[in-house]
Amino acid sequence: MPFVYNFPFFSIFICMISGIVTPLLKNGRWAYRLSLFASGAGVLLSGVLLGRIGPANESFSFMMGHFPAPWGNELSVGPLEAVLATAVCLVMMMALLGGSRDIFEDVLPEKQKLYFIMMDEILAALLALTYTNDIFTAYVFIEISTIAACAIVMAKDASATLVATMRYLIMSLLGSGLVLIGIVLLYCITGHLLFPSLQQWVLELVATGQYTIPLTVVVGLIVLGLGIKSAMFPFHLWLPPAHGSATTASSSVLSGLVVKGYIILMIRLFYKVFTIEVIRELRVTNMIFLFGLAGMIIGSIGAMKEGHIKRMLAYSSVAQLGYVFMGIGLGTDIGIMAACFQILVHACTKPMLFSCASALSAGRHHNKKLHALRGAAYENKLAGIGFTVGALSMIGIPLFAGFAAKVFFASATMAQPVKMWMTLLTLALSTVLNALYYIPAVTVLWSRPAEGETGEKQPVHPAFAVSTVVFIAAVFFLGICYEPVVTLIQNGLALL
Amino acid sequence: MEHLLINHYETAAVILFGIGFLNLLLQNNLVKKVIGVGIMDSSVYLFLASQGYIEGRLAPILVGEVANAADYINPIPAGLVLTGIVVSVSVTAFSLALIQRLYQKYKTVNFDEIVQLARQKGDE
Amino acid sequence: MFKSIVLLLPILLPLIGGLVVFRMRDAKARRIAVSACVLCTLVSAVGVSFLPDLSLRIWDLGGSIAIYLRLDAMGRFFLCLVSGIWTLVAFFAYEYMQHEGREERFFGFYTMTLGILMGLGLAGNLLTLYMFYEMMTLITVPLVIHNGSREAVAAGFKYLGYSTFGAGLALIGFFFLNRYCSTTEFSAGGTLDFSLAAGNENLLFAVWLLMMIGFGCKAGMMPLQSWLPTAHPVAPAPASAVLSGIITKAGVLAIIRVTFYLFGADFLRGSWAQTTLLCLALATVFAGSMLAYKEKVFKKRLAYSTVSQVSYVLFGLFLLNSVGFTGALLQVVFHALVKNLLFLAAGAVIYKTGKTDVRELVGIGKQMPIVIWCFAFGALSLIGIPPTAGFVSKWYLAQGGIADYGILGIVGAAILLVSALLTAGYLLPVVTRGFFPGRDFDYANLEKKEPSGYMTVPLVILAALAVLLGIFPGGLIEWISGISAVLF
Amino acid sequence: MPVWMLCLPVLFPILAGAVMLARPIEDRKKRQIYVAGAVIVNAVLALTVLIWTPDGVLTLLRFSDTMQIALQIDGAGRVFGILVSLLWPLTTFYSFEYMKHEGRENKFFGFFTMTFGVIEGVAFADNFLTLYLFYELLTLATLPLVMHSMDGRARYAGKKYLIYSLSGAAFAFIAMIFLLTYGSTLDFTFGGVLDPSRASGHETLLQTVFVLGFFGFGVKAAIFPFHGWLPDASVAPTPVSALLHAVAVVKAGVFAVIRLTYYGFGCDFLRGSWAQTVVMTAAVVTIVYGSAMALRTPHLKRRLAYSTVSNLSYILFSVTLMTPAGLVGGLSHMVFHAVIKITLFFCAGAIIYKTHREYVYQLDDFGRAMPVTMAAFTIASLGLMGIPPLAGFVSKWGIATAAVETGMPLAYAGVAALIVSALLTALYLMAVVLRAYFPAKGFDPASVKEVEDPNRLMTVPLLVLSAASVLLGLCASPLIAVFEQIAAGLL
Repeated sequence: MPFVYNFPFFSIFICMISGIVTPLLKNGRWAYRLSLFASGAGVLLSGVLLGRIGPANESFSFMMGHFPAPWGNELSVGPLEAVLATAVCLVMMMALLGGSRDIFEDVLPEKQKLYFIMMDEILAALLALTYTNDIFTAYVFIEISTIAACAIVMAKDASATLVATMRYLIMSLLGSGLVLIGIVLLYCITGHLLFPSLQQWVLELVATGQYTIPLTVVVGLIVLGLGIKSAMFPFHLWLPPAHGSATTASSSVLSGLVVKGYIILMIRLFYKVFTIEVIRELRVTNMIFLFGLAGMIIGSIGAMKEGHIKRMLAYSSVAQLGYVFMGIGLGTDIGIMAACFQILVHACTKPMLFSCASALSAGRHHNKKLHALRGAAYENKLAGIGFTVGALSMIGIPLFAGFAAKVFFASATMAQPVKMWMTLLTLALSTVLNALYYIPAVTVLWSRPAEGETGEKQPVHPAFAVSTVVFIAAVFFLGICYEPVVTLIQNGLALL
Repeated sequence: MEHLLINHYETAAVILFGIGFLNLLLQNNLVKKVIGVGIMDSSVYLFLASQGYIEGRLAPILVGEVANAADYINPIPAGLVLTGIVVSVSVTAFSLALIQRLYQKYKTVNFDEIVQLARQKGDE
Repeated sequence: MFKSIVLLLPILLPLIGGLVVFRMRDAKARRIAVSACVLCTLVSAVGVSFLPDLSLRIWDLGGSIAIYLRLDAMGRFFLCLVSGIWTLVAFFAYEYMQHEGREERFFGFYTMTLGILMGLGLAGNLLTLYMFYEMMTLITVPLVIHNGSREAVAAGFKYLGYSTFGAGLALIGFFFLNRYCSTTEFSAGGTLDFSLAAGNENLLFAVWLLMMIGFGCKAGMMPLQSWLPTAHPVAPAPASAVLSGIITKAGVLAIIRVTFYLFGADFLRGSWAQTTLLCLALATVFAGSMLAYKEKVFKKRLAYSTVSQVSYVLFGLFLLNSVGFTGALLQVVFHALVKNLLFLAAGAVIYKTGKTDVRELVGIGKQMPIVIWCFAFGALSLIGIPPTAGFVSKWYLAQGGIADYGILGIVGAAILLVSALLTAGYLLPVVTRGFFPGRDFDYANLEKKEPSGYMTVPLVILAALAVLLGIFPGGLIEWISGISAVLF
Repeated sequence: MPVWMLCLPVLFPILAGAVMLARPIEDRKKRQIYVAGAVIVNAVLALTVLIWTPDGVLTLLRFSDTMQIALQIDGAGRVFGILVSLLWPLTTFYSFEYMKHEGRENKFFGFFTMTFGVIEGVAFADNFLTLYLFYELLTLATLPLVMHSMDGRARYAGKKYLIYSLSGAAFAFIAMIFLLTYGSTLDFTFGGVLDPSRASGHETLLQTVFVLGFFGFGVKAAIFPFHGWLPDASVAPTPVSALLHAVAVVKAGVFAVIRLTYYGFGCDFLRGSWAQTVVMTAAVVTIVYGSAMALRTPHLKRRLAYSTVSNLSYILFSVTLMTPAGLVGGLSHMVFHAVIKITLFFCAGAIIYKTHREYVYQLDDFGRAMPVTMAAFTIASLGLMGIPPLAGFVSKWGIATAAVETGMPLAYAGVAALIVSALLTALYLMAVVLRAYFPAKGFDPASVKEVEDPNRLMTVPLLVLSAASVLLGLCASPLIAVFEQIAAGLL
């Protein structure tokens, strides 16, 4: 077995370890550096891995502690996982950089170390969800990420955040409870926990027609559970307060990564356990599709009504997740490819928007009401540009990442006449709606402020500058040179 | 009916799960919500354990030479239950901590009241 | 070719002259200038019409369209008629316009209009005709709204709207003709390309109908006649005189050009479109007289009378035979003379007494005998009492009608007769009560209000012509038959 | 000439404008020199490129084999490009004077210059993706110009403009996706890119999509019922209304429709289909509707805007005839209307600039007060009414003859609509002219005593343009010949 095959495990392990050793560190600063190191290492390892298996287009499964199935616990790695893992680590790192300033302002000094522990755990959990080949491990990491996520929301000790966290927690527990019972039922009817053997049995059951109803129930429970946790319409209500009130880095990580983790898991389950054909058989995709469309619209409308810039962005996340679910709901390889691409796009765009938004509000003593931000872009040009780029990408202007995603979604629907029109029209509508809250926001930011409302000029914070620049680069990269990424995703899906 | 009686473990588990679920959803008192979660989880573990146990098999603890593998019950469900319990414990701990913070702030554990108070305080 | 540059003369002279006149504030100088312009134009027009047929391609607009002048018999006829009457009216206007003010503006447009009319007469193809036709509309609107009162402006817009719409209908026809004619240059007997036209007859008839209604708008034919009674009364007397004496004839000219020089009489004869148009013309004749009869405002009455009289012309034309054609052109001449005469007389009355209502004109004949005598002759001629001019034309029209068109023709003749009676009914009372005010009229405070020579001379000339041409129509008829010879 | 030259006229002004936004120039003189320099240089660049066209395609960005950002100049693009490059400098000079009383000139000229580049991009676009890109950018670049004054009405207008344009673009996007799926390529190909093997069996679907796309791009061309933004957008400073909302933006919409119809779906595919009926009907309705509304609107600029609505549909109607002759008529009216309408707007602007009078009924006796302005206005009006031999007539002639040749009843209806609208045009324009030259009774001349013509920066463009509108009419034939070649697919 080539050494590089260990990297997935290493990347998870490093995060874990750094989380564990963090309490020993002197103060939050060091913890921050350690987490940066961890995520950086993650980027490095997954990058190397990607470089190795991407071109070769191979996939392998890695036995933890070299116990063979069914006792052992496996990771399975392919191009798709590698791409996602790299993206996750990169985004995590950038989110930390972009939000660092606010973290040290918002979080009490004695709590800062703990905050970074949570960040490390989240990264570990996300990587695990991306790599794992064992359904119960998946569950465990779901729970870990749940707790950690709630923790980073409440890290900013404000009344709003606490309430939001409570909501978030309740919904997540609900979700993970459903997932758990689903998993257990699945185990009961198959007697396995590893994806490959599960798939084998599921197919057999389907073939022989036994346990059809339990199987349906299982799929339903798992989809529902994961849906709740990833804010699928109509279970999205917890997201805006949570993402809107948390500290910057948390918001970035939450809407950029955490929600995506569950979706990634869902996709992998669909492919590696239930197989997409069965899912289509069970009509689950149609449900997801409809929820996705609804989410696209409802989210945008919510965002239009929002005067608080971060909550607006949170609502827009709901809409963007709607795109993803819509793609999954198409139930075709190309549709899911589009969904994965959209995951990447949103993961690169939304954190940037969040960090830019709070950087802009910094000059106005952290007042995040839109009307208070008139002309803020002139005080922090980089943030203004970053926000503008993000907005344009979300609207889907050509050259920006969002446009490519839109194109994929649109061309993915061509095969299915019925879904085609629904998708196309909803796409059109939601594009307009997106524009309707992003463009005014941008104009407000760039319009000359009246006398007296101007804030002090902001010094450009290096960490923030780095992250913004990287994100902008990523947005354009995905918008223009998306072809290699897409091929990777397609190969990856094929190999799942 | 027959089935229910035969698989009384499962039946009980399902009933418990229902109770827990409803508690989690409907209770206004946060502590009771958490208790609901607890019930829910443990019902799942009961279910799992009952699945794992097979009449007339040995526990998979090896002393001396290995007997025929078919004589042992599958250890995995037990393992799962243990893991699950750990998870639920941590979750419960976390939630209780959160509730405590809220109580310190608002002097109540009734979620609706808390939300109201938070509204009055206004955002940020 | 070079010789044909002369065709521009009657067009450009008044146009440029008009522009000059705009700047002339001094009344005397202006009169001289205007007279010079108008007379020169008259001379050049008459002179031109002694030349042989000429043609001048001014500008090629690409495609099949060009601005193209051509002198032919019809053109000569129109040129002489217009320029002659225009001159007379100009002289009348000198005095009349004094109480209207903004004279330089009036005379500027007045003179320019003459140029446009010359161009209309010389237009050698449909595009040029249309161009001058539109220009005529635009440039005569100022004459209508001259006094700037609210109703004048309203009337001006009504005039503009109707005319543009009419022209538009004509333009539609233009597009179709451009497709179905070998060329849109006028040539006697029509240029219709029968290989294309075959199978599309009804389309073409419809097109013709449209164009007739369109151009008929200027000639006050139903259903687009209603601008005329609105616009004429509000305009200053000289303006209304030329409007109903000449401008309506511009519509007639256009109709002649399209009907006889593009479609060709033979193609149209006996079509349903022809019947429709004949009926429209007759209806207009009758309705016009009726309305005139009921109308009390003097100039409005005359305007209605125009509506009716010009439709005599149209009736004659739509008969599509040479007799009718002759009658029509005679009617053109006579009506041009007479209607100018009448309007000018009315103008004189208004100018001197300020009375606009017929019922006020009791004893007017005692105050301004010359004017009313002229008016009387005009009236007689318009009614068509031998030996005055009107009789001759009506005679031809009736003949033309009865000759080819059994019932319709007879009905037509009958209607012409009835309307003649109505004409008598609405014109003669003015004369009679003018001269015989009755017993209770106090002759005590009766003072002569005869206008100056500027006004009377043109009136007398016109009256004389109206009578003389009635007595000796021979020359005129010859000329006209010369025109119609090539058409039938 | 090297092919990379193509990107200069597109990128240079965008950069120049961006620089200006980033580093505002406070001194007016310097700014004017800078802007004038940039615009003239770019106009020259553009014209050189347009006249000595380098053959070959310049691919700026390559997404994938089917999707690229690429520039190339073909006949239609050349017409549009030249039109814009000629009108832009004139407008720039005009706005130097005009914008003095609007303020925030850096912002204005920054975006104004950028828009120049974007428009050139629309003209040079080689495929639908590029067209779509610049189409979207056009919306974004012109939005600040519309909202320039930033007061309530301007904001409202801007928002409306945004909604309309973006929804239009969204529909156009759908059309593009279908061309991507059912077409052999996205590159413009005269006669259409549909791949018969793929398209066969989906005719109805594709025609539906064409209708979507037509209305999508038609939004910018203000086709009924998506015309609402244009009259409201006339709150923008006059140079914007003149150049963007009479020429650049709206014509970009028309241009896009031409691309979609003749170079995307292809006439042969559409001719005689129900789709054609639908779009043609829409155009016919708009023709009449626009003029009628113009007649009802007392606000001068709004009136002109409505007149634009109507005239744009002349072009669309002609385009939807889907015959070469139709394309010729459309292109010629595209050019002529541009020249005429920009003149009219400049006059309106001059009046507002000097007197702040915006309503038709305030213009009594302006013929004497502002002779040059009103003279230009009159000439332009005659041109728009279509009095031969002025420009308006030639194009109307072209359109109508094309319509008659098709022999479709609907086309005849269109001709009738043209006539009606001509009548209305006469009324709503003459109303202004007559009032200006023949003040109503009891009007006191004192009220316009100190009104006078604006200075050269404004009058010279006016005179140039009105002269142009006459000359274009007289010397139309060579131009028409070029259009005919384009319509024949030769250029």
